[in-house]
Amino acid sequence: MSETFNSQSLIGAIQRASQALIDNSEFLTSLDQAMGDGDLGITMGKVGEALLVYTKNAQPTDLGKFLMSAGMEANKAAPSTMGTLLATALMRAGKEIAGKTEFSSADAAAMLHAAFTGIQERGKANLGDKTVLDAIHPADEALSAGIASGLSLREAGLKALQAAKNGRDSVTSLQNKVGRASWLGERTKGLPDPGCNAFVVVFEAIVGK
Amino acid sequence: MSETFNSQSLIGAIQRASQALIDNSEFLTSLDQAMGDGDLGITMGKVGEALLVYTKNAQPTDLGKFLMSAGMEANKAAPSTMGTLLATALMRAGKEIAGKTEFSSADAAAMLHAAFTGIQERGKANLGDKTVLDAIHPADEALSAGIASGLSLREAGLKALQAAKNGRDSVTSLQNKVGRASWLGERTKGLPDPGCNAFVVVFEAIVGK
Amino acid sequence: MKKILNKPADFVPEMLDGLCKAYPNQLTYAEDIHCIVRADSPVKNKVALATGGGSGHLPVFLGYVGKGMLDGCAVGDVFQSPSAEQMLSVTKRIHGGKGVVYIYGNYGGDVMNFDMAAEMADMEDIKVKTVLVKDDVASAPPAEAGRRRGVAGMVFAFKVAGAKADLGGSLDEVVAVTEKALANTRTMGVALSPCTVPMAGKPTFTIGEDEMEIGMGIHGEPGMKREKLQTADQIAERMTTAILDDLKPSAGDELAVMVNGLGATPPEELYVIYRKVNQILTDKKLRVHRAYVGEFATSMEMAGASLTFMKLDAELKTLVDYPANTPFFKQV
Amino acid sequence: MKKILNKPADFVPEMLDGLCKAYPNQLTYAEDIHCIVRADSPVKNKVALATGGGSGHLPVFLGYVGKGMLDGCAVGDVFQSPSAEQMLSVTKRIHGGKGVVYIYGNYGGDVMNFDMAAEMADMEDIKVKTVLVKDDVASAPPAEAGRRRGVAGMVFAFKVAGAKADLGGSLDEVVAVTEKALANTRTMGVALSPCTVPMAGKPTFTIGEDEMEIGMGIHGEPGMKREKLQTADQIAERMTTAILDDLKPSAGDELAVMVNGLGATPPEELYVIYRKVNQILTDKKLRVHRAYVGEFATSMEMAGASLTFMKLDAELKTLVDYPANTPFFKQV
Ligand SMILES: Nc1ncnc2c1ncn2[C@@H]1O[C@H](COP(=O)(O)OP(=O)(O)O)[C@@H](O)[C@H]1O
Ligand SMILES: Nc1ncnc2c1ncn2[C@@H]1O[C@H](COP(=O)(O)OP(=O)(O)O)[C@@H](O)[C@H]1O
Ligand SMILES: [Mg+2]
Ligand SMILES: [Mg+2]
Ligand SMILES: [Mg+2]
Ligand SMILES: [Mg+2]
Repeated sequence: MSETFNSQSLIGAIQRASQALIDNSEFLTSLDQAMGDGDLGITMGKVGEALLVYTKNAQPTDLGKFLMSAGMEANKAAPSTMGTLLATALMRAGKEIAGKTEFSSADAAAMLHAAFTGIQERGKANLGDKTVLDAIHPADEALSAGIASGLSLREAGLKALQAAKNGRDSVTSLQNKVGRASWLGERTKGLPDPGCNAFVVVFEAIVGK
Repeated sequence: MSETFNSQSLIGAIQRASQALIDNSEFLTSLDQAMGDGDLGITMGKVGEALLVYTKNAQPTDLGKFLMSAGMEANKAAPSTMGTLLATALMRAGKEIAGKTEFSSADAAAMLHAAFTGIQERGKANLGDKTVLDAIHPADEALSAGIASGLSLREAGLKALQAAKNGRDSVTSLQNKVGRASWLGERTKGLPDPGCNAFVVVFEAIVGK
Repeated sequence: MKKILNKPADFVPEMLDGLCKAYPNQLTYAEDIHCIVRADSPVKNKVALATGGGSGHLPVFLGYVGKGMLDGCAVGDVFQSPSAEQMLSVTKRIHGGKGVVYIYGNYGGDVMNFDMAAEMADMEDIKVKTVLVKDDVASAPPAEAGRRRGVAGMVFAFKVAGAKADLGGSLDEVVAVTEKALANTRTMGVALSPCTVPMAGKPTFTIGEDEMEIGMGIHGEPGMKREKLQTADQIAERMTTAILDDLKPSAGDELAVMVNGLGATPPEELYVIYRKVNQILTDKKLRVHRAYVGEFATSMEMAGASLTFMKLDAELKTLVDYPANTPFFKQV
Repeated sequence: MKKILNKPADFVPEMLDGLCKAYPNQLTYAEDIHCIVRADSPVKNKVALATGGGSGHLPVFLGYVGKGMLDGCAVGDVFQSPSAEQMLSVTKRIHGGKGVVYIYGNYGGDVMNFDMAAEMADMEDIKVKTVLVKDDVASAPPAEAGRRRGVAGMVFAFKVAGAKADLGGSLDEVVAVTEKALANTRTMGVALSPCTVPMAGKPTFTIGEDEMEIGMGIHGEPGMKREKLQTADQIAERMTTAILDDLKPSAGDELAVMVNGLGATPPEELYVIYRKVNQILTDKKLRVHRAYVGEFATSMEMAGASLTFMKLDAELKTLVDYPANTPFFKQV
């Protein structure tokens, strides 16, 4: 028995994620202030606003194209590191459902995987470098495994969310190896990674608690 | 019976005046801060230091030349408005006793008058513009009158000092009409004029209390 | 820190509008997409040079668009990368048939967006090559020099690349000489006070009245260490030593030297620094071929300064000396 | 405000030393007497132009010594006049046989010292004429314009006089055209924060976090009034109106416009101001012949800006457009 999801599910997910980014703006900024340039809340908020505008009254037929354009909007709204990675993720996820009007749980898992791969290719970071990859990668694996083992998207999603949180927390003690935070060197040990937290915010909003 | 004064009297007067300028540095600065650029104490202090160096171990023969060079030193040390006026005063006073090895009370009166005239010519201010002229002019008149009426230089000097103080106080309620303070317009009414006070400091040190 | 502003959100577009109105014969401003290009773009048969980055660093980046330096610039929000779309737009506007070189600072957002733009340009058959500026010795040890951020040294890269392109160099030649210039360029800076991003409304960091941050980045990224404020000579010596230890020039070498003010520090103080730098170099038998002292890469009203050396060979000397004429950088 | 300093008393000589080491081919520094003159002084058969004034205003004063502008400058301590002896020394070093023009700001100490220097030069048979800069409309009402202080407008005077002298103008011609330029020049400024004179060690004045001073002078002389900080557009309008009310140009007139930063205010903010100034002028059918935006006359790290207009005729336009090449001012 395979679930399917329509454009309204997709739009709803984007809108929940967008709202969550806006609502967590101060939280994300405070994390980025501790080890970066303190803009993460502002940029993620801008992406959220842009996607709320973009999805308002949208009636997409080609969900793939719809997601790819969402990526372009996100990039325009906030071409920061996380903004650009998020844009890349949206575009790559869109490619997975190009031409489709609805998508399956397997599609959803493929989309998250494509998002992960896209972020890895665009940012050229390695796992353990303490970037958003360290949250999205375990989520990707958990979601694929869950769907493969027959779980519903919601059940698998909740497992993936837990994996994302674990991934996020597992790198806190490490030193940031790439990006702006890397210039802080040792001082980043013990500080939560802002990008990992941004991913958890987005993913939790999509999956629900 | 006419008094005469030798080079040691002249050097002593310069040194007392110099020390007084140094000692009153903060006081003069505070007055200049209220209506000017707050440098008067610094510049007058520099003039004082320079003249102490200049007069140390000096054994002048031509007192006129000695005073003129003192003026050049003062100008080099602090070419501010008051510094330059003081330099001009020293040079003009020097001219009055050019070639002399000692000087009389009448010479002293002529020197103060020449200083007044020099300051007026150099600064082109009018009486009542609320400048140093309004302290030095009554002092000049009182000194000349006192000497003419047979007073000793000390007695006439004390009268002239009182006249300088009265002159200084009489312009406090007025508005500064020239120089930096004039840009403040109405706001200068009621504030004591820094230049008048500088003259009183110098003159009191020369005459004694 | 107080600012002369209208609505913070309008800061960048208003700044761009004013700037292009001030130099209508030199610059063209594509309003919709926040791109600045030379008024005579595209210059035919010249390799075109593009840069881009966040606002708040004037003259970096767009101040170097003009004859003898850059052809175009994609302008981001304050301290924010411009988008790939903006960069692509600049690329298309300036391409004169001989390819385009992207020269910009090594910041994650900028790199990703320029990479995306290069991929898109490639699809439109425009040849794009990239040279990344990574001159800040304070941002990573020599072994990890690839991680270093790009600061004031990028101005030397713009100068050299611009001259080479103006002299008719090919795409590969321009890239090669710019890479050579950057391989010989190092920067180190100190910050004394923060700046305020208009949209954020509060200072980027706080620092004690008697402290300075050694090696701070131009967006307020923390540096190597925070210390008691030192004298001008000590600061100059500190920066000079850090750069020389990394650049390792030999006695007799000639340098281009830049003492750069971060914003609030007056030129007078920069010359006091230059005096000591010059003394140290003279002692070490290093010769200053050309000195640049002033504001070249700023962080709005941040107080502080950076020092950049570029070791020169005959070719780089010619290119450094070549004339340039942009609204912010003129050399006769 | 923190400063990058060694001993405060050495600030000016160290600054001068560094500056002249940075531009050895352009400037010569007479160390004993704190004079800066063109390296090729005296320029034979050219009217020589001298200025002078306190330090702390770079590029004013000495930054404008160079081809197409000034021949020499007497340098005072921070915010202090140089001495008559220094001015005389500059006069003698730059005199090329056609006389010397003194162009400087209307400040008591400077006027008296330059007057003394002129008297001494006269005794040495050097013809000296003086043009005083009194462009600050905020410092006195029109009826007492003779009392006004000289601020950023002096840069236009240097530009015009320098071009005329370079073109071979006689002493009287240079004086006449400089006076014409200044009769058509007005400036108005606002300050947002004070600066600190190194020897004093504390700010020149205090001002609230939400206040600005309208019409403040470049040494921190109080202005016309202290007010709540306004928006960039309001400030621009304020300054523009004050100048236009005084200058009274007619529709169709052409202007040279300068938006000058006082030190800490970033160029970005100056362009936001220029944008509005340009709008107002366009609305009033006044045309901007040339715009200068940047730091031209500063008060060390003071935050704020000034606006200067010079109304142009055909002759002034030619002279404004004439090339110049000094360490701080280059026009191609
Ligand atoms: N190369 C990279 N690949 C993947 N993620 C990255 C990379 N560089 C940085 N990040 C993530 O981006 C986060 C910071 O995002 P953001 O504030 O947008 O960066 P910036 O302000 O430097 O552009 C970091 O916490 C990290 O998780
Ligand atoms: N033209 C003038 N003639 C005579 N005295 C003057 C003149 N202008 C100013 N002064 C006097 O100078 C005093 C200020 O001296 P100073 O602080 O040296 O001036 P500044 O700092 O403006 O050079 C004033 O209080 C006034 O008495
Ligand atoms: Mg960030
Ligand atoms: Mg950022
Ligand atoms: Mg004063
Ligand atoms: Mg003064």
